[in-house]
Amino acid sequence: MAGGSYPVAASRYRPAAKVLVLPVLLGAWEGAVRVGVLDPFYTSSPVPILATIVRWIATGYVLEHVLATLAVTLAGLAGGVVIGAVAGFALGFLRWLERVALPFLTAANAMPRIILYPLMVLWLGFGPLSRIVLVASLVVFPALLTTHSAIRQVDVEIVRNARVLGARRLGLIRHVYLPAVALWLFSTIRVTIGFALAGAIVGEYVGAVRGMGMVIAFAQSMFRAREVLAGTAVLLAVIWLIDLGLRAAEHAAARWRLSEVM
Amino acid sequence: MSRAGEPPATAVRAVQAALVAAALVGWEVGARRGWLSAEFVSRPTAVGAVIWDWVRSGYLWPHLVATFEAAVVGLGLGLAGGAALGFLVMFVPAVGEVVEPAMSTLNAVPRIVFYPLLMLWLGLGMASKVGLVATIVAFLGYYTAVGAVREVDRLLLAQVRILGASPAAMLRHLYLPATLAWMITGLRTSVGLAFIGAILGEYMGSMRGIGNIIMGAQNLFQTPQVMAGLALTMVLAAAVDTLLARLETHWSAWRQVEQA
Amino acid sequence: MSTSIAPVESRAAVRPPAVQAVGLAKWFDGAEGTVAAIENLTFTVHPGEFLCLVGPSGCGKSTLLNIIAGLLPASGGQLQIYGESGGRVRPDCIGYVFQRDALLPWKTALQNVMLPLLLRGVPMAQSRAEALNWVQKVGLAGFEHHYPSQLSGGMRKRISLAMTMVYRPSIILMDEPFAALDVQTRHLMENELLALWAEAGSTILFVTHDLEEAVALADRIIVLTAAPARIRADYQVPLDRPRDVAEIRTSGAFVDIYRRIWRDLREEVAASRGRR
Amino acid sequence: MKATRWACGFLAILTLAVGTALPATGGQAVPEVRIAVGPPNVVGYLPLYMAKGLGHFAELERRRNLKVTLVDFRGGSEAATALIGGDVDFATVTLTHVIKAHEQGKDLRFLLTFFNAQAMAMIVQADLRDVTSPAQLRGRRVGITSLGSATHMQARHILAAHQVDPDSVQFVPVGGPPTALAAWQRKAVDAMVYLDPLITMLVDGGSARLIYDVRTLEGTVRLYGAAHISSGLLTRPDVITRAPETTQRVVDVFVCTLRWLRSRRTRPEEIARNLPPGLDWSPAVIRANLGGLSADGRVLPDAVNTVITFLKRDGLLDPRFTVPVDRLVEGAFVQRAILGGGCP
Repeated sequence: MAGGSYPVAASRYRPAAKVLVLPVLLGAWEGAVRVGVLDPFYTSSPVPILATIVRWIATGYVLEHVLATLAVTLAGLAGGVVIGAVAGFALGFLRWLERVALPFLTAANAMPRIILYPLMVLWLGFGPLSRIVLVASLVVFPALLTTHSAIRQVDVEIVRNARVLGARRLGLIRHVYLPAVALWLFSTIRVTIGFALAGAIVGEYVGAVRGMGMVIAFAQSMFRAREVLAGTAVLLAVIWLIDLGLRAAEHAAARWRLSEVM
Repeated sequence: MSRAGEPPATAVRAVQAALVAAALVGWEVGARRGWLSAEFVSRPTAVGAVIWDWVRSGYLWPHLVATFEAAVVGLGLGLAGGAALGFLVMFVPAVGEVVEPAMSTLNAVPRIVFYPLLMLWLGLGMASKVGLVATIVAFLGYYTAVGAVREVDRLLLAQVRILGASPAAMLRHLYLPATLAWMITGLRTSVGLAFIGAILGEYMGSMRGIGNIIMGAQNLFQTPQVMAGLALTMVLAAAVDTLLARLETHWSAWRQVEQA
Repeated sequence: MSTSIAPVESRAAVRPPAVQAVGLAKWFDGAEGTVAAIENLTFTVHPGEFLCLVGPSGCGKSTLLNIIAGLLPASGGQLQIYGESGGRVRPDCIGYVFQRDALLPWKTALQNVMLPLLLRGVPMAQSRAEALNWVQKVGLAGFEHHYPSQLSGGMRKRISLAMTMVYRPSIILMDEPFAALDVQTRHLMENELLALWAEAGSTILFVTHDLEEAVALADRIIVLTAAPARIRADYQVPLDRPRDVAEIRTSGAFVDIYRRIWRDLREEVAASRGRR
Repeated sequence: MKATRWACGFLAILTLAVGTALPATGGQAVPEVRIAVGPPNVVGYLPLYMAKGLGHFAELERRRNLKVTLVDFRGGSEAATALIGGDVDFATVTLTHVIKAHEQGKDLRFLLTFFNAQAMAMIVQADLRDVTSPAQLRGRRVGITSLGSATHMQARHILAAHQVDPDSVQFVPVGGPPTALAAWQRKAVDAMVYLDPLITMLVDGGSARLIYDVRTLEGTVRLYGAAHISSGLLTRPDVITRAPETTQRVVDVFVCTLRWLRSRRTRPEEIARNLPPGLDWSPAVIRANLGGLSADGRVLPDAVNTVITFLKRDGLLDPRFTVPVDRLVEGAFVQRAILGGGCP
């Protein structure tokens, strides 16, 4: 009790309010369109959007495209995160590599990779592979920078103690750095999944036979706002599920950290 | 795992300069020899000629300013707006319970899909590009503010309450400086994002801007112009990043950076 | 057990007691069920008094201080500050010096000391002048513009002290403030505290596990039992003022008082260690 | 250290520029006419860029105090969306966009057409010796810009006209010109229906053979039995009612340009020379598309019906949807321009 804990106002949990918000928002949206405040040509409205989604599910049309986009997103995400983590480790350990490479990485991260997509198509063709590489190219930098800063922030004392206890490099990596980085990787994945999905969608915008990007691009060319938003809503639902899974996995993997915060 | 001393700055710069030179020469030779397909990557000499011509003729300035403006203003507004929402979520539990769970899902939504809507509401000029950039970087501002409030030292909180700080004073003297300190590190990673947002916004619909130049050049297979546009974006982003690096050392002088 | 009529009562006649606790209690419901920290604590602190609270570590001394400061709600019993009921933060009259120094890391030493004045709407120029005065008073002239990370532990503690004294709270709570300092710096700070206390005439509640420090500083010492904290004993310390904390330790009266109080404290320390 | 000082100097100048640029975009002294172009720099909008190259827009500003600003968009639907939303006053996209907008309840008017042809052509990989006409493309991979696009529909019409069931072919969306070139070089497609300058580039480059040309009037009529309409100038009805004389002046510029182009149809080099700076279409590209150009922008009613019937047949338009031609096309301004000699 020496330090003493200084309580902060505990947040009162009110399930009722939370459940109400979404229906209220959707109702307001529908009302605004009916009243004429919002132009359905652009925003459509919940009822036709829902009708479209139901129709898509009934005909199985959406499943094929969601799976295509998801496959590209997750494959690209995995590739990007692995490469990013390995490079991040290298950068974290080798002072020289870090000092030389860091400015180039930040500059490269500022380049819109979609402009180089034709080059990817030239080398990898129009299949999903070129879009996977596009997604990976978007994810690799955040993953690298996060892993790198995670290594730099591993508590100096922990490293010293481990070394005193005789941990050599491999031991250090396994017992000290990997657990610390694992936690950071989860948060990286949750942050970069947005970029990964955007990369897959934009890749499909440009030229794809399957994928939600193609569905949305086609809908936009037909001025069908309801289908554009229905496609986006489907993506939102998929993202929400993935995020839920990631959060659970993160919670499980970081038991030691959470208890300390509690 | 010997931690060699800090590599001397001059040596690092020399290696960097050598790498850049080697890359340019390699690119030039590769394109000439045909190893790299020149229709898609052009050649440094051609790209340099285009940039020089743009600078000399003054054609470049309005486009450069438009992209810089959209990126920097969008970055500022986005981070500030995101941080404000973060504070709101942390200080008003009712808002927090509703907004917090939605944030990570919203962050994964591809903004490009809503860009036509942004253009409708904010017009074709800089405003819609600023809006696009803001929506991309806002989440960094949000998570930084939430993290700053959640991770602030409970002891400092107690001290400031004892000294009689009102919530507003607490925000000004405790939470804002803490968020700013955290924000600086995140800021540098979001500079790249801001410029990509500006370029994509101009690529979708614009009157000027480097993205506008790239879109027009692509349809004419003018690859040197496309690569010139990309190179300028990277130079601009690197320049802003260098400025932020100097700001970071200045602003966080109080933070003692322990060497691992 | 008090051996003589301390001069303290005469000063108290005019104002209500600075701090009054009647049957104060505090328990925490942790994972393994409720843990009692404080049980049925009753005591009074008179304005201008230097009271030390001594007890084995982990007996709830800091919890008591947090309750008096209004940071922590009591679970039972009565608490009054100058006759008004406690339980809320009292920036108008209570200052608190923590064990870990709680300086805002992004503000310089001077800016930290100015903060309480700015929060009270004191104009900038006047705040700066007053804060500068206090920085010099705690012996840190020339370090005004240093950041906390650029100061030594002792210096940071001085700034914490200046930061608390600058707005002249009538009650100052101190939670083992000098525990982390080396002996020389500690004696220096203790003497400075006594000087500031004598000049300001404020009431000090000083928590420590070091009986020697308590006897050297206090007018009166309350010995707390092992957790849950109750009053074990209430001693007057009739050593005359002004004192030098290093010299006083050599006087016979000091050793006599110390031995008597130590008998009580020793049993409580043993009791708390046994149960740990 | 010198580099960082340079970087700060550079940024100081830029922030200065930001300060000065901001007010400039705000105050619009001269009344401005905004034309949405999507996608920019495509041969389908040759008359628009020709008008700019010949200085008609500059003249309009000088003589009529009317500043013309072009706003570029990634694609036709984005440009049309901007017109519908009111951010621009005119758009140079296609009649198909007008029809699709009407289907979604938005009223647009097609004022004049640039082409009576489709400004597209079908090519095949040079090394596919056995393919000399669209008829031999059964089961092959055919590149188009994107699913549901004009090139996609064109490909279906060409294949159908050559007794090839469009569904027996694998359509590969290749996107914009850069990705299309990449797809072609990588042989990701056997044939492709695309636009200039890529068609001329590949054919003249020897990597492609032309097997059906819809850029010429003859090729178009053979396919559709009548003229067809692709790109042109369109606007909103409220622009016509609110600013009829501005609309007339803009139409005048285009009719004058079309007539100028008509008079130079045998001299593509002269046309190429008058293109605005930076627009480097070769005389060959221009020559290939001159044939399909409209003489004076007049919209032929039966061409409108052709477009509608084919859209319905390709499943891009609800068969039950009907709209009177005069709600789609507003020909009066072209008529007045032709009578009035056209050039400002």
